Amino acid sequence: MDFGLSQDQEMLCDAISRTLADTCPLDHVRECAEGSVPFSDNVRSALGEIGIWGMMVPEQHDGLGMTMLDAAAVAEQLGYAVAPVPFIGAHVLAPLALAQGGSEELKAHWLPRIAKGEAQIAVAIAETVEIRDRAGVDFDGAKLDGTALFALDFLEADAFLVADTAGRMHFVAGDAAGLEKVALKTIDRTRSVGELRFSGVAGEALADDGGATVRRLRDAGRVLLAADSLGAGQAMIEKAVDYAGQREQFGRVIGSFQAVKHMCAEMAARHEPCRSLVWYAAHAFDATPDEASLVACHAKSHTGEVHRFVARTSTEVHGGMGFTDLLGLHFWFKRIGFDRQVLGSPEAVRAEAAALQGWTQVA
Amino acid sequence: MDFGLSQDQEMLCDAISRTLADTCPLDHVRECAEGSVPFSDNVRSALGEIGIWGMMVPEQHDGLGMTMLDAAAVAEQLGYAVAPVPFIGAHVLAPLALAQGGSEELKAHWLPRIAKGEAQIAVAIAETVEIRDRAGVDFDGAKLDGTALFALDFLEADAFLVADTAGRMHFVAGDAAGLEKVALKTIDRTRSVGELRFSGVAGEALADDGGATVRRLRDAGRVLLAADSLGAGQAMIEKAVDYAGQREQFGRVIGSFQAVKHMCAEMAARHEPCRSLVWYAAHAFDATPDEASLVACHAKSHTGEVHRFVARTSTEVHGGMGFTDLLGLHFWFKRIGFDRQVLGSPEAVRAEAAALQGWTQVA
Amino acid sequence: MDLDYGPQYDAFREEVRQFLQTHGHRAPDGQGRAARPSPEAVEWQKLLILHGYTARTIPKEYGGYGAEPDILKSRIIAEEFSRAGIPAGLANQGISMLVPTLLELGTEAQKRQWIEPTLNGEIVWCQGYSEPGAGSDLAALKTSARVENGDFVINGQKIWTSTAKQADMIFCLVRTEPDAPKHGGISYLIFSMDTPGIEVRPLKTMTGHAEFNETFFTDVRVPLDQIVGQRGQGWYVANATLGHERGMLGDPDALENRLQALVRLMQKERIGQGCAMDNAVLRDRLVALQAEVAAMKFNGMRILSNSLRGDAGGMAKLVVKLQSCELAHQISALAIDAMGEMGILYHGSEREREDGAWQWNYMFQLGLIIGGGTAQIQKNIIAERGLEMPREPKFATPPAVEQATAVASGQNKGAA
Amino acid sequence: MDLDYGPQYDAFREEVRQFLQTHGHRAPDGQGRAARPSPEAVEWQKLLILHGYTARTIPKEYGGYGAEPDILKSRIIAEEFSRAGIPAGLANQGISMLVPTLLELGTEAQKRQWIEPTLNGEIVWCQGYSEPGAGSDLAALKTSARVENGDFVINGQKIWTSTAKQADMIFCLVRTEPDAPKHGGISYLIFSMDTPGIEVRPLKTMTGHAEFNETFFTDVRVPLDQIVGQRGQGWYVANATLGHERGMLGDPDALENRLQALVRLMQKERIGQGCAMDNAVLRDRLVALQAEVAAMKFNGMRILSNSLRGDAGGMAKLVVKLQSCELAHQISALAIDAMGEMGILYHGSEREREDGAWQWNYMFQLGLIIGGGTAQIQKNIIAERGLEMPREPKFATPPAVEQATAVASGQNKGAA
Repeated sequence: MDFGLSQDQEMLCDAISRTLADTCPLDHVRECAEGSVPFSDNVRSALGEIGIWGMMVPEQHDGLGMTMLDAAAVAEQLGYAVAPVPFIGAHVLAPLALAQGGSEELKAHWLPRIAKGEAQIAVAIAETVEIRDRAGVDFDGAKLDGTALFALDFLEADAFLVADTAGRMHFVAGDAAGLEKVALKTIDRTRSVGELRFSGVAGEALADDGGATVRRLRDAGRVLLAADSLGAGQAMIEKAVDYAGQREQFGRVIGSFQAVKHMCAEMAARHEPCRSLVWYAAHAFDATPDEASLVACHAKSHTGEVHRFVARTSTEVHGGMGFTDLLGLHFWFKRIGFDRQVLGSPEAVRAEAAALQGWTQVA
Repeated sequence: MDFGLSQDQEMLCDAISRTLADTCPLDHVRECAEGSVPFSDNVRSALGEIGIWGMMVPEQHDGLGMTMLDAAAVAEQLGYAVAPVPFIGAHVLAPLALAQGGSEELKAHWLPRIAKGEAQIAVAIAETVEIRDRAGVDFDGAKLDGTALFALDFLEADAFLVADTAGRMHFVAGDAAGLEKVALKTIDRTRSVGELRFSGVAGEALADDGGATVRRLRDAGRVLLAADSLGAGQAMIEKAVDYAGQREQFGRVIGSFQAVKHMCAEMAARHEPCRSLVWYAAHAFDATPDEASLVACHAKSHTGEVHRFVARTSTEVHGGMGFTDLLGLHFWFKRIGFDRQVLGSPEAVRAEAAALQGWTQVA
Repeated sequence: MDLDYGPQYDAFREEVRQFLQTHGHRAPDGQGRAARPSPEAVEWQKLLILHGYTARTIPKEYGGYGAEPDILKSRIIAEEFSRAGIPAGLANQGISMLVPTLLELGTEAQKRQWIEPTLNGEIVWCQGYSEPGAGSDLAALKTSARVENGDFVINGQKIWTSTAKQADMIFCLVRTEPDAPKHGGISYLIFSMDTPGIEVRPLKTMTGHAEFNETFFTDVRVPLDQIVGQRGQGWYVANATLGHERGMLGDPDALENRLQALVRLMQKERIGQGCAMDNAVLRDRLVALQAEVAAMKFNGMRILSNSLRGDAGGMAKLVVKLQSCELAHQISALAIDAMGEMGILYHGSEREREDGAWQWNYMFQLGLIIGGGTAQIQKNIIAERGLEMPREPKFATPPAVEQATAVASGQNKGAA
Repeated sequence: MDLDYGPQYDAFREEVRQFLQTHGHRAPDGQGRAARPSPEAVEWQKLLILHGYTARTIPKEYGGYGAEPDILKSRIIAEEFSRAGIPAGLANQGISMLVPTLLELGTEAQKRQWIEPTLNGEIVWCQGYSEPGAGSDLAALKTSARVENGDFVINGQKIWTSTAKQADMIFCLVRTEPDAPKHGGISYLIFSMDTPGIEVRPLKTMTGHAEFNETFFTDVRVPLDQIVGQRGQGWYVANATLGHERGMLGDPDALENRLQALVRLMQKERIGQGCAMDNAVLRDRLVALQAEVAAMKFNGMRILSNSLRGDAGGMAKLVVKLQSCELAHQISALAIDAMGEMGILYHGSEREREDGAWQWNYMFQLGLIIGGGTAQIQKNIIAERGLEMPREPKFATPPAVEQATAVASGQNKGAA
């Protein structure tokens, strides 16, 4: 019985944490966020030395074949540092999808490259959660037509994995004929999403498994967005406590005012159980698939709510300074905002959780 | 332009407030609440001298023909004092229903008696909000069959006004053959509700106006429950502030702790705008009938939410003492609980408000 | 992450299940927390001690089972009893608070005299800590014990003495050194509730029931040796055992059980042609609470794992009281809303659901939010101990007032 | 309850409507709050003054219209301009804060020199109150002004100087008596932004835009007579006009307008085959916010009525800032949720809704919750002034620290 991270996982976290502390200070985040492509080559290569780009690639394809809990631990560190690197789409969902349903050729070609950090595949499954703006990609057995929104890790992607309206995944080369790529800009400039427009595009369909792969990708994406939010929320709480311990008003550090203390206490009280929820959800993904979707929903929606509160409250504790760009606190605020909305805002995810339990007549 | 209570209305409030302060101290409330019938003869007769029992009875039937804002001002005072007297059902909804749809005989017989405080008619319209336990009363053109729940001002009622499933009101004598009366006990022992079971009961149908009367009754009932809650909430805030100003812990009055001050401030901040909302809703009932139903919904649901928070927070400020029976704070807590649920809990009322605005396909 | 307990524990779990299958029928029906145990409950208690399913780590010479502490085994026992719906032995204040105190700080004679009959349910205790004027600020207690002719002579009043009516004995904090600093003038006495001068009055709460009492002392004479620890050390005696894992973490599944009850209610409670569960807004609130309950459940597993490693619970543990009490209250609040007008039925009314349990819970859980350290005290603790935020500065006036925000949590029923 | 304004006011309203019909086309397009008024805006402003639709109660000799105060007429003007969607004259800090201050405490020469061109939009002012170290605790400001050869010589830094880039002049709080008690050492100076030694740097906020500036002073020399009020009295000068109904209650319909925009968004925003409004959970949140907006609207009418009677606003007024800012923020939050993934689009993205206004609002409104007295300061004020609860006791250390929780609200952008 050992609930939580193993010693190996804690060592991995420490390594990432140290690497990010060295290579990804706020100034660097700001620089990347203000550029045209947010991804940091420095951070990518430093993290590559730890091997995280191949953590979800099976060992036979030169990866580390690690678990979702490992990935969640990494996502938390990336959120903590608002690290401007591709991860959830390119290094978790993409290898998961390929490993689960890709042809041997696809796997052999792409998985080792993903593991080395030499290839980036963006993943677009937003329409399997909710159809917005009448988006959706139809597959007629040969070609893809339609629109897919919010491909994750979009800019600089070499290829795409996209869900069709029937819930099957397709591999599409980045330079496929008939494919139009439009970057979407969000509040969170440390990550990249984009829109794919298909006009009779030839892709390669992954195995038709009745939507099983898409469901796994959705679960994984939600767990990792929750983990990212967990890290970002942790950072915001620590920053609030630190600031409150230094900032003086009325001749006292503001952290000695009961109102400020209670704001921090409430953040911590709501945040701390999220950690266990996210860990469990990640573990369930690997160990108890039957409950994985439900607990992924819980992790996603609950961290979404808690960290919206944390993001706002931490900003309030920072007062006017928190509202400025100067401290850069808003990078975390926006990262949390991104995590909350992507792959379903809390209401949408809770509705799905209810349907999973048979609580809704109309799912 | 004068938003708020007129001088006359303020004088009426003062008179009621003084009368209740004299005749309805906490000990008396407790005594009534612990009896088999909560209604206080003393308080009834003292308030009768001010004339409030006939305030909503038209002048030609010996009443005062006052407005809903007058009634709301009275309801607020009754809530403030947790006064154990019949009011919303017997002295507002009943005369409204009779005046609007009753035969001349009914009006001539009952309205003057209501005005004198000599007759009490309970009113049952709960099923026009939501059907619970498959209740509902069917009218076959001659007889009534079925069940009506939550008749307001039930105990000691001489007669009943009940809505059928088609939205028409019926007058039923208290001793009608086939009528079974079952008292319901609620958390709030300062008021009385009950269940009516009809087996082929002969009543007297009020005018068939396509549900207009029922809708007016529902609006009026909601405004007055909101007003009652407003008064009870006001009392709970004042009690919290008073207690916090006296109770010492750690060598200070607890009201000097910022956490306690902020609890009180938050109660006041959320409570105070409710007053204007309730006043406006009452005024709209008389002056702008087109918007009356919507704003009655807002008053009911919003006070329901705000005062659940106030009831809980005031109790917390009182600490252990608030949890005991000793201070009697719970009489207000429970009065607020009653006001929140009766004629629709906030979710149900908000759904109705959405439907009124055409925001729901399924109303 | 390894959620298996391992084979030796699986065997132990099997043993517990066997026991429950074989003997479960002998368990008494649900016994009120405040009641004196019935003869059946006492028999059941003795059987549980014999098998090591309660009083497990208390030495044999004091009437316990004498096993080495093993958190997982304790957890398995709690899980299996909870799953079977069978009461897991007595859980009164004598067993949870007095016995650990005596084990740690009692004299050998005290241990031999009091522990075994307490464990067996033959002696029922009540706790005399809080006073009307000493709630959150427990150390401000005023009940006095002056020394006169070889006795303490006690005068004053305690409150929240939940089992005082049934109790044989009381463990009680009294002020023996009126001139000492606030925390230094308190002693921890134990004495019979039959001692002349004690009056117990039921204390009715907002629920309408008298779940507690007030206890009054008028010249109550207690021999000087009925003290645990030294004179003036009572504050520390009372606090010494608070850090313990008292009988583990309580019922680990209480929140989950309440949530499941709410799910059943919402599926059963009819609105029009459908049920409360069909209402998307109520359902959304339910799922949000379900996620929170899940988070608290896994948080409990994390605390358990930390304990196994010998780690203190840290922040994960500091937040449990605040979050669990609030969550339980919110579960009841949703139940009331799901019932609509039916939600206010109480006092054994016609059509009342589940004997009014949801309203009772809604109110009693508010009491729990207040009791045992109010939510405000909990937040102070989380901020100061968990986040290491600064204490409030000391005040200029009155000069002698001590700042004692770090009130021992878990005891003082009275609150801010 | 009488919501009619009465016949004489109906006539006035008709007059305003006529004016707007006749002249409305001459109004400039929406002008940014921080911008220097365009020539069209200046012309429009002069026309409004001429008709008494702005600067209405300011004496004619100082460039105003010179009417007696009439709250209802002011309200009617605001209502009709808002309904017509036509800007109701300039509303910059010079007009809303400096002009009332000069009228109350300026010398005759100062009034004649500054008020008229300020009203006409010919002189743009900025406000120099808050500093990085003086937010909630504004009186802790450190920008110094020592006297040297007949000048004040100013050194220090101000923050949240929103129009500093465009401003001709600044009204500024500086510390002239460093040895006086905190509140007693401050003076209120006015000087040109062209004075050598002033540097203005744009201050970018979390929204990604620079809605504010920082302003730095290095040996800025200001003649001694450019002071309003006496030396050392600046704190009271700045606070003297805060109680005024500055330009009435702001736009009375701002919350209602935001809510209506949200309604339109939810009706328009598609989810699958339907729209966001079809989602019962989102709709429930919308109706709850609608009820709150209604409450705040009627609360505003109550405050207006109280003013007409000469009553101070009391609690109804004290709660406005806290509740309105929170409500505006919640409206934006719901809009973002209703948009789902679309809700995070920003920075002029493809598919962005309404130019990212909802996200901008969500963040900027958080700034408003913090600015002008944080929510915590607002709650202190409600508790202490509104509920007459006790102030916090004074602290023992450091001995010289002043307790000044009653910070003037409405000014200090920087916060706890």
